[in-house]
Amino acid sequence: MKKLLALLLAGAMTLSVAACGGNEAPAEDANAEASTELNIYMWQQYISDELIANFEAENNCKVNLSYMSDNADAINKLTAGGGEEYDLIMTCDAYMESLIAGGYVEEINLDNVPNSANINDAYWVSKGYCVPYLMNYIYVVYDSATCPIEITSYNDLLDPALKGQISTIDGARNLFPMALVALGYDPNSTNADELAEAYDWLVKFNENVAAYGNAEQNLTNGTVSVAVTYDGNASWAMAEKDTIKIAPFTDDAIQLGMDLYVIPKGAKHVDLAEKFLDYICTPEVMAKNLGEFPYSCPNDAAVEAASETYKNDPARQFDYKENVFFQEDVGEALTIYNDYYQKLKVGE
Amino acid sequence: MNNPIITLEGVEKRFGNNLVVKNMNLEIAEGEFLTMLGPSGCGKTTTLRMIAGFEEASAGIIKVEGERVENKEPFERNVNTVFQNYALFPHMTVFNNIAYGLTIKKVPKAEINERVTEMLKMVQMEPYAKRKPDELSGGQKQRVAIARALVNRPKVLLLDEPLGALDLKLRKQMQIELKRLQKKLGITFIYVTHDQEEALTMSDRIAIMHDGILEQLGSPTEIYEHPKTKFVAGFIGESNIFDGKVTAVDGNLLTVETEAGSLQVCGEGFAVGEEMHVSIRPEYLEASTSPVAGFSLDGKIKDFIYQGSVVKTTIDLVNGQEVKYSRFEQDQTVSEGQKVYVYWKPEKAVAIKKNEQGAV
Amino acid sequence: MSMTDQAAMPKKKNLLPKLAMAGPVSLWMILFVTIPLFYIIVISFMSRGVFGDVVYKPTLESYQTILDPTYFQVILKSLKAAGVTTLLCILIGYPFAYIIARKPKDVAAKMITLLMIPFWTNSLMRLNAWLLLFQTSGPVNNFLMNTGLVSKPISFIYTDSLVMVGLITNMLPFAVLPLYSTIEKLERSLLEASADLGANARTTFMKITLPITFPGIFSAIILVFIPSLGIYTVTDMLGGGKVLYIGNIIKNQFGSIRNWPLGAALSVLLILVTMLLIFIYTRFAKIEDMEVV
Amino acid sequence: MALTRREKKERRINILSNIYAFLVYAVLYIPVAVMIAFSFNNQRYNYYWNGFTTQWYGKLFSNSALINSLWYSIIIAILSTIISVIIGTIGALGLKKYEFKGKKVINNMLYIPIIVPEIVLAVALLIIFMKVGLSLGMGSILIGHCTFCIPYAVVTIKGRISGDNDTLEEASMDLGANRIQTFLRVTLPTIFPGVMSAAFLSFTLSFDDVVMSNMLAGARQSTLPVLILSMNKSGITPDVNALTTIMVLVIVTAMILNNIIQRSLKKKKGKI
Repeated sequence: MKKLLALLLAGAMTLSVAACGGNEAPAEDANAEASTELNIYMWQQYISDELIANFEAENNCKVNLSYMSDNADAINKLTAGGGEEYDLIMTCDAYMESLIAGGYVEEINLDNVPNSANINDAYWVSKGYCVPYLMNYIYVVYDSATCPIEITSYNDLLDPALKGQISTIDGARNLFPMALVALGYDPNSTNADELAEAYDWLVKFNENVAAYGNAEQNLTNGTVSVAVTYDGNASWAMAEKDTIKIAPFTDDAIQLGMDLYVIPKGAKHVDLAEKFLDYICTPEVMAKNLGEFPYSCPNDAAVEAASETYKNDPARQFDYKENVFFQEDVGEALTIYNDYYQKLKVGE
Repeated sequence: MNNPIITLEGVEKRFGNNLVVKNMNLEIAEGEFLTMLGPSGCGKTTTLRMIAGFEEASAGIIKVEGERVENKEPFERNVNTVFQNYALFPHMTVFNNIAYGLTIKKVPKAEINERVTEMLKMVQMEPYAKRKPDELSGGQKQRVAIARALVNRPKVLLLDEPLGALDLKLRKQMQIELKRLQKKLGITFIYVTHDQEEALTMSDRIAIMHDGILEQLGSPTEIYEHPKTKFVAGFIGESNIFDGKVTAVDGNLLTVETEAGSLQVCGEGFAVGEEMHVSIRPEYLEASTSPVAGFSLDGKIKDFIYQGSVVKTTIDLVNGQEVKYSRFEQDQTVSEGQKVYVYWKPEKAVAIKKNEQGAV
Repeated sequence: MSMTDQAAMPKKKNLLPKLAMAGPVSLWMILFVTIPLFYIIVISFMSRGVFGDVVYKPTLESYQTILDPTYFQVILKSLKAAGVTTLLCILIGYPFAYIIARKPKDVAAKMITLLMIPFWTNSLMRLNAWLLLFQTSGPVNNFLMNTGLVSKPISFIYTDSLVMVGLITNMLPFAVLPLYSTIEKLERSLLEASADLGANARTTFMKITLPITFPGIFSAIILVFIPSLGIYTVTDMLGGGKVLYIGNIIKNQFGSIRNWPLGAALSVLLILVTMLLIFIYTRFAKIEDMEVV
Repeated sequence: MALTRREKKERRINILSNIYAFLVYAVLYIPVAVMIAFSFNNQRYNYYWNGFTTQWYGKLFSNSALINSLWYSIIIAILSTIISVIIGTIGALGLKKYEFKGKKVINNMLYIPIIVPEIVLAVALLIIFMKVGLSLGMGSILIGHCTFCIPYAVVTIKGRISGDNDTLEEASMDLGANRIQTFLRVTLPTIFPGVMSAAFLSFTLSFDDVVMSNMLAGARQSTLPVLILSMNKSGITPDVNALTTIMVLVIVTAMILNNIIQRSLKKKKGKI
């Protein structure tokens, strides 16, 4: 029955696929000669159009960018044979271990990416399987003109005075660590009881949240006075409005997320992918990119080459930069995270 | 018939459990104007559609020019149809409508032009060649529909109540035009109508259908003067019909006992004691205020109906049956309520067998 | 040739055009509507794997989850929102459709076109425009502040009310179009006859206009209620990720949360609600009568 | 001229109803106006109004992701329109003309995509595609779009097939045209207005679709609405407003042109 169904569907598919011509299948002979096409899956608003255009011109190729809306999307792509469709996929440090174990990513020959030497080894997990791109602190910023209280810890975010005053990033693995740290637990806890407590914490937090996402806009136009967001977004907001400040956290650790590129298993344009990685690791190129996307960067040479504006960006001038934690693989506990996250979003 | 152009042998049509055409046998001669006449639902249109190929015969054989066509598609048959609602293609001009059949047959352009123009001339529609059907009157549409069929020079033209949608005056005019056209072209016309007057005016022969059965086939005079079934007698023209039983046979003179009284009629092949019908046209019916020789039925004048060319007089017979007789002028000798004796010349009445059906 | 041969031949002849014409659409509907919907029912009774995959082990877990009060609340909330949207769309749309239908034909055609133009622009951008309009330093708040009507900006955005505004403005034409086409068919002579028989305007409306245009009202209900029940874009755009309806929940099961059986079960529930509605609808009118365009 | 009481009342009702209609239109057009206005906003994101600029109209064309997604949407809309209209036209004729077993079932099945929330259908298709191992991409989006376009096409076209159609087809075959010639020369032209409105409807549905596309798109290339939806979290940039403004302009121009052409055609016809 299943076979018959597949056959029928396949028949109908050929009909519609044939109609859309060669658009669907990438060139099969890609490995033989230099690739002319590079397919990248990453976050939106995260790389300079100009950078891409220059790369296309230099290598006489076409770069197809497509965007994810959640870290889970990238993992879905990678575990579902992403090499069919993509040559580079952006993911984060937390998943590297299991991705390598599962054989979902290609080993990268760093000899072909000489500029990767510019990257600070301290930020380089799973070297040989990925190339770090940008990183970002997830911290709390506030508008000093309108924020009614002083915020020095996550628990301050539960203050009833902030009702409807917070714009926060979204996602189970971004929200729960905050709660866990606030409660004094491991931010990557897999303990069901701890997660239950974290859920209760987040329910209270949720009451103060005006919106998930859009932190930059909401902060800038005055919809909210507090935001949990990335340093890059904070930078833009600060540039618009100089009353926006970083919350002076005293003890609580903040999350440092690392966004990196991997080459999915079976990628078709590895040569071009490596060229691209090398290109973005070039200090001048990355420096220019940082001018447009002012996030923290693990590429020391690029930071050195970056503009004064970038170097003096108030969004990165805070003193608890060392007090950070990283997202780690939580294995099967992810289900617990997801269930509570779901409940959090459903409950009113 | 030597060389019938259309032959129907035992043709039947069934829709579900409904037999709408029953055991139809019919031969139509080349150049003939044959009308299929009958009330709505009698199967006449279905028969026509089977000849055209729009309906498949459930049983039987249909031949065109001696060749069997039951399994041929409509476009493979050399017959053309003029539809009841004209069925002109709304998106084409009059010219293109007429040229359609020729275009399909890939006739050379010049010839198409010539033949269509000729047709337009024939149906007097030349000035309207560039119009669309919705810019034409009913009569004009009709002409285009006829021209569109005739331009293909079919052996047989099938016409399905082509004049049904026209007003009376135009209909009469078109009847004459059609008849002339048919004579001139010598094409076989099979004409379907429920209008008996139209049938009598135009046809060489009339096939009268009723409940899927061919009741009688004959010339207009035969049909009118010698109806073979009670239905035909009642359907064509007006008739006074009596049901009765033969009580005496004297040569071809029958004496028939009916509820209205004893009467006489000429007819052959009847036996004493046989049940039968007697039909007499109003114009042959006579009424007298005084007793007459031979037979007569007692009646009473009910009323007079003035109908322009004729005046109809209604008479109540003793059993309550109404009979009519018509004259060009009102009969001044009688008045309403007066007792009269009704009679006729036996040879003017028609003797009809009971249960006579499918006479052909 | 025997009679049976003849009976058999025409049938064969007719099969090909029948198959060629009704075949593709039938096949498409079976392959891409019936089979997938059946499969979704199957999936809803299966278990969820750790990484969001479907494990083919029958369970009622997903349905038990739905019965959890929080989910139940979301479903009720979605039903309520869709219901209010439908009601308002019809209350606003009926007089509007009536006004259009009473205009001369060419004016009415222009008014309908005018109604449709916004809907040929991207719906998400129109939703986003509401956000721009009502946000804290947006034009509306600026106006209110500048004229001194309010001293502090009003928080319009990320609220249920703004979601409702988005829903209504996005759904209104789906109510107006079927209403217009039934009202337009309403013979003026019927209204005149009613007035002639001594009925006042209100009685005429209640006794003649409303009952005759009932099919249009029901089409409008179907065409507004069902999409509003399943839609998640409006809440996504205007709800700030805080206002969630059943559509969002289903979408999330197949996206970030990855619980396909639960998503399937919620879909089945949505189908059941829809079917119930259609059942009620068919009590009043034949489904074929539904005015779609 | 003095007005009677009744005329006065009618006039008052007329004015009130015009005001009402105007208000409804205003509510529908406000978002469009705001959307257009903010395409001239001099700001990286549309946080608030920050002065007039036309820079976004220039920058628009260097935003390859945006332009690509627009083309992708257009191609998908055209292809799904073609497929839906072909299948829909043939299907509508077949369902109207022929009697066969299961016709009622198919007729009812056609209403499912219309009455079932789109998300359910999208989910169902996603599951079945995954099951048979079809990779998501243009093919899957096309199937999804056609699945909801075909029923609308069938319903629209079926409504335009009048009782006359059968006779016209018979007339054509009677004049020697076979089934295919008849279809192309008679059937299709007579139902053409229906086919056109079905095409129009399919294009609109497909071009603006988010739910189905979002579920079935391979992430390799997204349609414009899906791109806009994904931008929502980070913020929609004014160049998207610029793009939609251009689209509005194109649509309105096309409508006006269409109107002018129709009117001149009518005039020409009237002269003959």
